[in-house]
Amino acid sequence: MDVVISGKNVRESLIRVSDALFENADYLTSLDQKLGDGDIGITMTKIARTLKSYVTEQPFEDIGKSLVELGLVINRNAPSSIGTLLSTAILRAGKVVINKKEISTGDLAAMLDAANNGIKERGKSKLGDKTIIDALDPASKTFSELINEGVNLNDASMKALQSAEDGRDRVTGLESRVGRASWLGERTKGCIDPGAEVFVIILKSIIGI
Amino acid sequence: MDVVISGKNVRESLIRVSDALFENADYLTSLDQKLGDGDIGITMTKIARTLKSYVTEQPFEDIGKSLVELGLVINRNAPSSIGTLLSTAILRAGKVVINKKEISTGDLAAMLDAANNGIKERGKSKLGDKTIIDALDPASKTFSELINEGVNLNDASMKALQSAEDGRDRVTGLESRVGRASWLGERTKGCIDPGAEVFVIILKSIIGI
Amino acid sequence: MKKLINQPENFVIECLGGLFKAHSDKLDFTEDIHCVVRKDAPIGGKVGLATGGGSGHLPVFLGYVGKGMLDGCAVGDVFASPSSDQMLAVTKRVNSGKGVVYIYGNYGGDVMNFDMAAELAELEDIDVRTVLVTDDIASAPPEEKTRRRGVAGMVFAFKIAGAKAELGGSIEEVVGVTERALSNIRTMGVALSPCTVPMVGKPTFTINDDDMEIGMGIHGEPGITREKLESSDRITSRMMNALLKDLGPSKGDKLAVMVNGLGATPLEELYIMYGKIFDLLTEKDLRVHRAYIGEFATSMEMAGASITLFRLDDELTSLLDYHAETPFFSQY
Amino acid sequence: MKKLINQPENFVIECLGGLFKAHSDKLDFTEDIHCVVRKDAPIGGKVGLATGGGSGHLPVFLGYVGKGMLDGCAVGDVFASPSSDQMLAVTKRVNSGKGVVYIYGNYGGDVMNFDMAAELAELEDIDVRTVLVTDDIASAPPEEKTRRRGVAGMVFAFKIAGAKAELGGSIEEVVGVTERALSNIRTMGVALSPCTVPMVGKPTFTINDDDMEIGMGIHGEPGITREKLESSDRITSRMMNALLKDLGPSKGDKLAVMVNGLGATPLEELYIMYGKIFDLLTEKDLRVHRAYIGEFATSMEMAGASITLFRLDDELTSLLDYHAETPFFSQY
Ligand SMILES: Nc1ncnc2c1ncn2[C@@H]1O[C@H](COP(=O)(O)OP(=O)(O)O)[C@@H](O)[C@H]1O
Ligand SMILES: Nc1ncnc2c1ncn2[C@@H]1O[C@H](COP(=O)(O)OP(=O)(O)O)[C@@H](O)[C@H]1O
Ligand SMILES: [Mg+2]
Ligand SMILES: [Mg+2]
Ligand SMILES: [Mg+2]
Ligand SMILES: [Mg+2]
Repeated sequence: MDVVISGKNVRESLIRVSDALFENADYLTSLDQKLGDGDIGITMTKIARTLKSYVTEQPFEDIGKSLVELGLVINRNAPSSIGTLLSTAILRAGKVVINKKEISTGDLAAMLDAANNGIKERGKSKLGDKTIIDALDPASKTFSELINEGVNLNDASMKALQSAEDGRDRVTGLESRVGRASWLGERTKGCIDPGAEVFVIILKSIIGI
Repeated sequence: MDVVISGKNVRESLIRVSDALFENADYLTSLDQKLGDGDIGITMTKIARTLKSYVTEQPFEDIGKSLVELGLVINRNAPSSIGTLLSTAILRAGKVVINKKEISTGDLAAMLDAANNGIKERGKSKLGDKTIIDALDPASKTFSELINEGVNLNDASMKALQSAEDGRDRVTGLESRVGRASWLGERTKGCIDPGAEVFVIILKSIIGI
Repeated sequence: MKKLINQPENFVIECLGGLFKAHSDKLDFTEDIHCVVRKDAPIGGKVGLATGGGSGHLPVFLGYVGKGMLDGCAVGDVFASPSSDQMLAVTKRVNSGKGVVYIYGNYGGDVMNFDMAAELAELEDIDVRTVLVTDDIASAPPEEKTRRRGVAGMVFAFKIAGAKAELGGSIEEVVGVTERALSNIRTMGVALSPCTVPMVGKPTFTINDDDMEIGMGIHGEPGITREKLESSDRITSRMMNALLKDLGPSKGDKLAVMVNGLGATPLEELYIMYGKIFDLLTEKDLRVHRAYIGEFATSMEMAGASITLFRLDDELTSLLDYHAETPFFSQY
Repeated sequence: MKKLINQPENFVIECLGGLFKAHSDKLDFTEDIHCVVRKDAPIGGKVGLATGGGSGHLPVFLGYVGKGMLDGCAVGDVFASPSSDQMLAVTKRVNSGKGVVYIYGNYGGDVMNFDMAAELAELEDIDVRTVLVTDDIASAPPEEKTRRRGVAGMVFAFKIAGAKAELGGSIEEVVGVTERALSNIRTMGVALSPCTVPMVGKPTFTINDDDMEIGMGIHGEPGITREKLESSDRITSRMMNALLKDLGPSKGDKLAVMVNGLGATPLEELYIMYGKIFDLLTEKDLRVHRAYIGEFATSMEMAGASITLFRLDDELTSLLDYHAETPFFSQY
């Protein structure tokens, strides 16, 4: 029997995301200070605040429409690199389920895939550039495959998280090739990419662990 | 028998003044830091350097003419408040003995008086304003009186120095009423006026003690 | 670093508030206060020129909105990109039907947002073209020029594009001449002290009391080397060597020079640098057509300076000489 | 404070060297490099205007030599007066026969030297008049106005005198209108950090990390009170209260406002101050005719700002609006 995810479920998971971003703001900033300009904590706080107020006001009747709107509001409030990429991801994920009051695990897989493609298009970066993509792309692939194979939501999610963490760790030793961090060259080797870490944190809090 | 002062004597005393100003530059700066902008040491170093190079080059054949020229050169090289006043003083003192190859003690008294009046005119300040005047004016008066009374140069000079020191000390407890220090008001009470101290140092080194 | 501010969150809107109180005769905003435009925008028959970027760099970016320069600017938080819909609002307001050219510095957040704005504008039938400023030679080697950051050289790009548009150039012509200008523009900076983003409250980087960072970017991005502070002449010579090597001018070439203070460095020191630059150029038989010495692209209270060289041809010369008038920059 | 300099002793001459390399089309010097004059001086039939003072305040003083402003400036060492014969050389070069007006800040060294220069000039039959700038209300109470220091307000005095002379005013008229302008000009400053005179090598004063000094002069002269740093709005209100009390404008009066950065304070912060100033004036039914926001009279890398209010009548308004063009200041 297929799991069905309601607007209420989506709202609850977004509130968990908001809490997690608030909590991890300083930690993420410390990563961005090594690799970039140290503002990622400010961005995450802005996103967390936006999530909380938007989710509180919105019924998520039409899940897709609400997500598209949420994406736009996030861009307005947090237009840094990672903020813009996350807003693009949410907007693209929303478009996949426009008009839906409930979504299936198949929808979820399609949403993750759309988010992944959206970020790739917007950021023009690829696997191995040491960005959020290196966590998001493998997670999306794992999730889609497993859901396709009929694995249940919980197991598929946990495996996807594992892929995200592996992806994040795989690039830690590499040089950043995109964005501010790329100007640091050699000195980025061994530093965790803050954007990849953001995706892991978001995925964890969506799953609810 | 009257003492006669040669151009050579004048040169020697100016070299002593130069040495004393170099030596006291930091001390004087520390006084000006309390009362003004702390640049009096820079000014004294500039004057000392000017004195040394001018006196080395000039024969002081015509004592008056040399002093007038020296005054002008000092103004060019050290045009701060105290620098300008000292240059005026030297220039005015020089005018009194223009064309003279030797000067008498009476000339010396007239020179000191001219210097005193020159500084008063140029600076438009009066006794009690807590400036160089408060040391120079009483010293000049004492010296003139004693020389007039036939007291010898050495004794008259020592008494004049005593008057200069007393004058400097008399105003230390007062408020500065002129120049930068005047903007400090109350806070100047108890601080030695750097300009008055400069005159004491100069007089001492002219005398040769 | 101590600041004369109120709540850090209000830094940008209060700054913009003051701006509109001071310059309401020349500037206007559209939709929200972060969308700064010429009061007379759109100018009929003229290609629109828009820029955007983070706050904290005045006069960059909004300071170049005005006659003979830009038509509009989307303003972000300190050192942060404005949003795509702010840039879109600016785009719509400055479009007179002849299209809009975006000219801005090559930073990830800005590129993504302005690309989004351009896509959205195109849905509304506005022809948008983008010219990225990548003049900071310290940020990538010549082979990877497109990765370079945009710094003070963007002011020359604004000037050239602004004059060409004002003279009636088509969108292709404006883009073409601005790209040609940029291919002749090189910048390098040196930083002596950091600045503090009001909302962060601590310096963007730390640097020893006797150190300098040669090649540092205007948000405190890493430079080429950090070492003991040297004399102005020595620093200037090193930067000039790097710039001339990258630009490769020929004897007799005509240049414009910008000596730009990053914030705390006094004008006196910029003139000392310029004296040395002039001598070095003269030695190499290069002529200075115009010198711009002052604060054109800052990092709040950072101490340091950048040097920009701009090799001119005849058209670029006459466009550079064309008059301009903004509340922050005028030339007649 | 770290500086981009060479030998401290050469700070001023190297700065002037750079200046003449950059602006040889507009500026010239006479006798020695410290005597800066308009290239076209003397201007036949025009009253000559000269100023002078220490270095370290750019654009003050020499930055205001140019069309519609001053004819010449004698430049001293950092924070020190130029000599009388430097001022005399400037005086001779700018005199066209209609006499020369000295306009400068009320500092002892300058007064003595320029008085000397004036006496010497008179021996050569040049009619010299002096107008002292005493706009800093923090330096003495209203009863002792003549003891006050001259700070940023002098830029308005230069502007008014410059326009009046350019329009053919006689020496009496120039002096008269400049004095009337100055009787309507008041300035007050706040400092957050000190500056360092290159030859001294240590800061001119010390101030705690969380303190400010309200009323401090532009060489670090003592202000009215030193206390904990407050918000920009609060500081601005306090300074405005003091200025308005001293100036005593009536409802409906028209003012020019200058918000002047002392060196390290970013333009953004000056605009935040201006926003508050505008609101406070509007509340009191006072109108702003023109706002000048930027760096006009600095103290090298000092952090802080000053506010100048200038009450205008009809003649002063039209003189203020008159065009001016110097390498550091232009208005059309
Ligand atoms: N073009 C891009 N494509 C994908 N991810 C990117 C891109 N640029 C930046 N990122 C991600 O964003 C993170 C930095 O975000 P942020 O601090 O907002 O950047 P900035 O401050 O430079 O605007 C990086 O760690 C990286 O994961
Ligand atoms: N108008 C004046 N008349 C007499 N002496 C003065 C006058 N102004 C200043 N002085 C003397 O000069 C000293 C300060 O000299 P200086 O440091 O050169 O001043 P500033 O740096 O303000 O130009 C004071 O201590 C005082 O004795
Ligand atoms: Mg960042
Ligand atoms: Mg002094
Ligand atoms: Mg950023
Ligand atoms: Mg002084």
